[in-house]
Amino acid sequence: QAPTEISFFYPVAVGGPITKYIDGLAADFMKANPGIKVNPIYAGTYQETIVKALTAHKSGTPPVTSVLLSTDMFTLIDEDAIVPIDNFVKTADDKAWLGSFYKAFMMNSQTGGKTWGVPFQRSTVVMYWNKEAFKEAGLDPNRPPQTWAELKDYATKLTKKDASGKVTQWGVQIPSSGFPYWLFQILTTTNDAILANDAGNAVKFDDPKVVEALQYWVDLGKAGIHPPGVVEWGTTPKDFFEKKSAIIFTTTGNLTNVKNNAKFDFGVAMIPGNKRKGSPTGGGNFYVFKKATPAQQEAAFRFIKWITHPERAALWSMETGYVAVSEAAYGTDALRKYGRDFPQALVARDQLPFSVAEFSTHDNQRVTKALNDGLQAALTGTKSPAQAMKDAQAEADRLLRSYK
Amino acid sequence: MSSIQLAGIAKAWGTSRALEAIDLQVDAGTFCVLLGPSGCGKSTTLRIIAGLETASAGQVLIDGRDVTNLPPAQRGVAMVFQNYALFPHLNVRDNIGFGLSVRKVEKGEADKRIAHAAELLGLAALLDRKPSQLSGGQQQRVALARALVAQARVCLMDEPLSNLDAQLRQQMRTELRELQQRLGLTVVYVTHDQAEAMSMADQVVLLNKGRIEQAAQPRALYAAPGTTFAASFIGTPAMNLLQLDGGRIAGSDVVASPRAAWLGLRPEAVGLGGDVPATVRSTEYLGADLILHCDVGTQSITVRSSGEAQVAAGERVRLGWADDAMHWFDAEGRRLPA
Amino acid sequence: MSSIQLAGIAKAWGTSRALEAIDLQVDAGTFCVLLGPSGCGKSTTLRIIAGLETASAGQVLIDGRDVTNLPPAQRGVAMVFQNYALFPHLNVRDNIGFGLSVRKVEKGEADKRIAHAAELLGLAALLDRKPSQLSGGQQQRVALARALVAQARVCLMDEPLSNLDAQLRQQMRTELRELQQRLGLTVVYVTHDQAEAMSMADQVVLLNKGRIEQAAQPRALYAAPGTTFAASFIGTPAMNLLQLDGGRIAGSDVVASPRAAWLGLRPEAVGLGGDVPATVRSTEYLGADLILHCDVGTQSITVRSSGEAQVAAGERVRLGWADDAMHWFDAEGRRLPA
Amino acid sequence: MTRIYAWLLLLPALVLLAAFTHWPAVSTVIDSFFSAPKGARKAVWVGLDNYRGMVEDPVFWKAVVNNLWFAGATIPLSIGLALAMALWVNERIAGRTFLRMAYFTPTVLPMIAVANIWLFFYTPQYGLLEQFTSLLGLPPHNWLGDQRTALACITVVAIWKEAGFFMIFYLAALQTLNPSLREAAAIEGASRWYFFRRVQWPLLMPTTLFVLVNAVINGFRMVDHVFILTRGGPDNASVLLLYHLYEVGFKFWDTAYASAITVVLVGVLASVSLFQVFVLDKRVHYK
Amino acid sequence: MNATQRLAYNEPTWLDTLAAWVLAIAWILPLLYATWTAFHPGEYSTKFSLFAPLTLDNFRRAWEAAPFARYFLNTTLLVLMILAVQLVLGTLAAYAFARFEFRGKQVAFALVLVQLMIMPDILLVENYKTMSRLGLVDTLFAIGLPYFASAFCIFLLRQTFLSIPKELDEAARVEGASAMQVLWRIYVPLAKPVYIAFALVSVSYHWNNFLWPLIVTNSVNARPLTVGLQVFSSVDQGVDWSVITAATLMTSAPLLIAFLLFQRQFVQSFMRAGIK
Ligand SMILES: Nc1ncnc2c1ncn2[C@@H]1O[C@H](COP(=O)(O)OP(=O)(O)OP(=O)(O)O)[C@@H](O)[C@H]1O
Ligand SMILES: Nc1ncnc2c1ncn2[C@@H]1O[C@H](COP(=O)(O)OP(=O)(O)OP(=O)(O)O)[C@@H](O)[C@H]1O
Ligand SMILES: [Mg+2]
Ligand SMILES: [Mg+2]
Repeated sequence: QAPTEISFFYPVAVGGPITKYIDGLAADFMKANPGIKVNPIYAGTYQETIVKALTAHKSGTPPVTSVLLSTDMFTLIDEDAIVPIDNFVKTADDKAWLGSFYKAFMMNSQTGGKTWGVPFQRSTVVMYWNKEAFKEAGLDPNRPPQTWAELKDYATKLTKKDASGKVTQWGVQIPSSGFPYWLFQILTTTNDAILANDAGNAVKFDDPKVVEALQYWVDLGKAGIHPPGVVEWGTTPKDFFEKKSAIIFTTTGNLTNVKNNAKFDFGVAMIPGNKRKGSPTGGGNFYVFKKATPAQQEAAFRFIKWITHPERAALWSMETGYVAVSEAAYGTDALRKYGRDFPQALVARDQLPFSVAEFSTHDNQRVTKALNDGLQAALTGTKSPAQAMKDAQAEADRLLRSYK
Repeated sequence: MSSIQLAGIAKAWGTSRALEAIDLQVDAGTFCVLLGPSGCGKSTTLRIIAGLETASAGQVLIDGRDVTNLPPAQRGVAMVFQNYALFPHLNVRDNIGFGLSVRKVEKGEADKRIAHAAELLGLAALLDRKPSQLSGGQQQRVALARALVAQARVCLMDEPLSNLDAQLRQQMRTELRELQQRLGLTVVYVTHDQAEAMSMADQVVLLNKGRIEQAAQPRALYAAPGTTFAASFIGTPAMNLLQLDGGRIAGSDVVASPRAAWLGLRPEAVGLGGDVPATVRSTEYLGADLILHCDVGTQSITVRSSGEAQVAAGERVRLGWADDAMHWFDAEGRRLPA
Repeated sequence: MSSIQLAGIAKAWGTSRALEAIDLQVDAGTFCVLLGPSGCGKSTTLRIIAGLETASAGQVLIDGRDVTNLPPAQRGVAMVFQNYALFPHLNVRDNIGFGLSVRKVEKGEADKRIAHAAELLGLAALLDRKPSQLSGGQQQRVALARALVAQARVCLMDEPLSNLDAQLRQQMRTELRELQQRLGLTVVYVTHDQAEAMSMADQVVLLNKGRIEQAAQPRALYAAPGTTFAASFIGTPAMNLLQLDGGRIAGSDVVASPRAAWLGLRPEAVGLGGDVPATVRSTEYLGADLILHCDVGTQSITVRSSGEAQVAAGERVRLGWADDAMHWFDAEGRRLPA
Repeated sequence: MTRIYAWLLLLPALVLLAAFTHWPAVSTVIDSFFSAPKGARKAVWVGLDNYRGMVEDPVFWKAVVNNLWFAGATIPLSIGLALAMALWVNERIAGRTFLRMAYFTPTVLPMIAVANIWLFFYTPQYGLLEQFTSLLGLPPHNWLGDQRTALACITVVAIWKEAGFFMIFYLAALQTLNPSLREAAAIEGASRWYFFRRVQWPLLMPTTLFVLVNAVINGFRMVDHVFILTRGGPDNASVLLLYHLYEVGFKFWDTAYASAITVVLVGVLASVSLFQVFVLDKRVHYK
Repeated sequence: MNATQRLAYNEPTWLDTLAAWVLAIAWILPLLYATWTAFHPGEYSTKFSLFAPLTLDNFRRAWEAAPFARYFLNTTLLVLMILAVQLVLGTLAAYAFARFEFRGKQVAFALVLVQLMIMPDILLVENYKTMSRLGLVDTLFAIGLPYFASAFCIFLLRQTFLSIPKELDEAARVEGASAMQVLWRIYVPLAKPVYIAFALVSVSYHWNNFLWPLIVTNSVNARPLTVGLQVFSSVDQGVDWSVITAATLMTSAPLLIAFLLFQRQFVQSFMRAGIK
């Protein structure tokens, strides 16, 4: 009997020979499951992968499974492109497997009582700080800021200027290009605001707590301790290495990168809280496509289950810097040893209990863009935070009307 | 060696008529020159014979065979273009052999023919050069060689020498003519240079505004031009055409014929030392000759005298000519019997 | 109206020497023609006078002023280029007025000068046309008009007529010469056509391989060529140069001078009916003339006889010439006194 | 007979053009009158709704305005620079070979990679531009992160990418100009500027026109670098039409609206080039 | 030759030279930066020091990040295939436009020119549908197909063919050549500079083309270089200029070297092509 062939799209969003790892994993899987042939297809960035997947879907030949952003769930459902994972969960073992993932990751994978995605390469936002800079500023290098107030206070002390008054080192830096809403969520979450409901058809941008969070961000810039304007995501780690920023907020996926490139002692910590602690999760889930044959879907399910097995998840986490997706993965010897040698790697895990879903709604990209535009407008000073959020809310309401 | 016949050939582009009912007979093995001013239809006639242009009316016969509707390649003609139309990317050998290779003539045979043609035209040493590395005269010979290797029965040439300088042109004329006679080619040759026509042709066909003005042997044409157009077009300096007014040369007392409207006199037939008083307006020294431009009455007479003559502008001279040197034309420009 | 003087002008590009120590005096208001075969350095000389090329050595003086290091615009020269160098996008008026507008000549004055030049050259009706809408002769006149309006003291021309057809060239020669005399211009004129040089020049400067071969008035040059090169370059058909062998015309019994290596005879100086036996190899009919190519011994003699003569190829004739028609040259080609 | 022959020669090209240009274009026009199919919902006829949506879409108008700015700056500047470059390397200038190569290099480098290098140039604080401006004692600036400068930044990259390409066309044209025109002008005493203004520039007009059309088209299709440098931000300050089209079509999956934008974009470009081919072309011909 | 002897009428001044050089440095700066950064360790990507150690490590990392050997092969095959087909189809079409008279010529030509504006990039979705209908998705052929008929190529060749003296055509016909023989033996060789010039434009365009190849291919077997290059752009971990520049140099090296080696010929081709 001919093997069931499954095509599998995946994006690459971190450095290193990722395609090699994936090919290796697929080969291992095929050795273990001779009846299935996995065909991994590197599809570019996340954005390009979904473009590819949906273009393929629309023309009738989608992949069998694909890793796509967890926030793409609603879009994929609306396009009628994917099937719930529950369809394949039959045995008790399957159920246990599905229940083994961190709750924070499942928030983005479930809606309407169904599970649509399986967490795979997931991350969350954490804070990195430069211990040397702390020392220079007379701060305790081993005690990161815990609250908004402290963050602002520390940042003020950490900001250095040269004789001409030009800033040479910013106190804190929160990137705001590309996907500012995600970074913004570290402020809204800690300010105890949730931006979207579970059904993905209502948002609360004009919630005073949201506006307050944005005000805080804008104020950091106004205080001269955070770079003005929109801060580029891509150069933020470099800014940190170059000591242009003493504290940065970025994904856990940057851990390996920072470890390799920071020429100074650095710390990783949870996001400073305000009303509560918290951070958004991010990254990609596995989805199974509807237009594949049942046999292929079944095979894809086996593959997904295999690849998210704790052993593999632990390995994947260490190789890529992503957060391992289940408690059990952190229980493996390999990851335990890794955590001992490199405790910063465990911060993300510790933060997961407080984490919330990454912002996602129906017509996700459009609604997100409305929010992003508002944020950038406020950060570049063309709109007040309240006005920016009001406008974004109005636009989002208009877009989501039909999903109510 | 073939004869060519045009019967009632006409050509019009839209409403503009380039040729009107041309009838022409070119005998096999003769050299026929189409002569005429710019735009008179020489090239058009030639191109119709070649098949590069289709006639609006009339027939083209080569060797008695009606070729009016055949494509150029099937007419058995070769052609030399005004600017030679050598293929700039091919060397001399390949240029000459182009037609042979197109027609898939067997290699040994082709090489033999190329070598022969190159020999004939003194190109043997140049076979590997590109056209851009040749002088004008050499290019001209290559074009000729290309036309010859085809061993076509008819060779057509459109102002092949007009891009060469005077000396080279002179030399090439002789060579061309010799070659034509040696190979017994039938040549139709276009030029607007009457000296070229006279020195080369067996038959000169003088065209004017799409019509044949006169077709004759060079000597006949020179000796008895049929019209004032022919008279003034042929000969250099051109024939003097003096307007007659009441039987006299206009503006003077010199008596001429009462019947004619024009008196024609060739410059070389007018001599210094006669009884017609004239004033020298200007002179032109050419080494062997001295050309005098003189005024007689209101008319101007050009005189060709020896280069050694010492005549200056402004001088008064007396001119004379023999009786049989006079040509008479009526008011429409047609020749009158003497 | 200015004189031009070249003193020891030399020009080399890298190792190739185009001119070697040219000394030349062109008097004010005269027409000087630089004549010579292709590549002899005519254009280079002209361009050095214009300032478009720098001399490697020597001085250029215009009206006694050393202009060797001045840019072209400050030398007070005008130039007519071989291809006319008309600005294709400007109409005739703007082409003629180009230099005036560069020099910011006041509008009324400029218009007057343009109108005058156009009038002079018969361009008045064409002022609004683009160069592409003009015939070759008209273009030539525009180029001339552009050179004239500048009212430069010196006008330089590089083969201005070589792109025109024979008839037009003839006519333009006369016009140019008349104009030069009327305006009293100093003209340096480049050509490789000896007929042009003879008919136009006050002084012909014959160049050969970057040196002046002979500089003289046309008549002097024709009557007494200084070298075999000058002898053969000037005159058409060219002077016959017969090699002498032991005082006789090589390969024949005809006695000539024992001192000389070459005997020069102009074709028009040789007549039918003398005592030198010859064979006619070929003939060339030109209307007024009949050119005979004859063999005497191993040498070839070209004879210009009247167009009415009836001589055919292969015929045996007897040729004769006057004693003073003979030119003698030594083995190096230098003229020997008679 | 020759007619059939000619059409046979054209056939392969025309078939491919029809299949991959004309037919898709036509079907795009058709799509623009339907709603976007989404999941199980089929496309339905909506008439001009998509176009009405476009009129009301502030980002679309922002993109239009930005694109006009972008095109308005890239077109003259890249052509101007290309011309200057061509004039320079057409002369015997010192280091001519190096200059030609330097100018042409951007054409060969892939935009997708080179945009990241530009990102470094624009980075605040230690970016090359900042290092340079701080040498001059200018205040620091967040070039890409400021609404006022983001568009200018991507414009500069576009000019950089294009000028060398256009230079080649100008250079080719300059080389075909008759050299004696320059000598004629020199004898008349024309300065270089005068000669350029009165002779070279008018004679280069056909080339300018060709380049112009290319520049206009590129002015509306060069977006590779936007993906990396600004993603249209901050707050749409640097969004261009084709980028907006991409977002609408491949991020929002509103393919119907995307079709409507495509139709407008294509309409603009088509009229520009038809204008060139059939109107201007006839006017600037000298030969 | 001393300075005063230079005739000023066509010489660039020192100011021109200065400006030209400043511009050239600015233009080549990205390449200089790429070269610098690619050969030095990461920390020197923003600092320039004479004593920075040299390394090839960035190239190693870039090379390992994707199967570049295969991508190189694919890209090479792709550009050669596209170029070859473009030239063949373009030649035939241009010949028809340049030397045949037939009804509908103007219309057909206008239809061709349409493609100058409606670039295949805009018609991604429709073209993808066509490819999947034809079952060509994920093949090199599919990447090339929409570009096979190039309006630019047809336009350029038509102009060139029109400028070839008609007499050459006629001479060949008198010599007995058929229309195809005339095309192949006269027009094509004479248009060689244009072919070279177009080849340069086409190769550099398709070597660098990105979006369409990305969409229409799935596997390493059909992916070109630029898609591989994308691994380094906009990753979560921020920009790693060392690796990006190494990869950039690596992928553009063949073109750059080719251009450096043949730049004289290329520039001359453009000139002789008289592209205007
Ligand atoms: N393709 C054409 N379309 C329209 N008219 C033409 C065409 N070719 C020639 N003519 C016209 O036909 C007439 C004769 O042209 P032809 O070329 O035969 O003249 P010609 O005697 O060869 O002149 P020239 O000595 O200038 O070559 C001219 O009036 C010319 O304008
Ligand atoms: N720019 C140049 N570089 C090198 N050699 C040159 C240059 N211009 C002319 N020459 C050489 O100098 C010599 C004289 O050239 P010049 O142009 O003066 O000849 P010419 O007498 O005008 O010939 P023609 O009648 O062909 O125009 C020739 O051998 C030519 O090859
Ligand atoms: Mg003609
Ligand atoms: Mg010359």
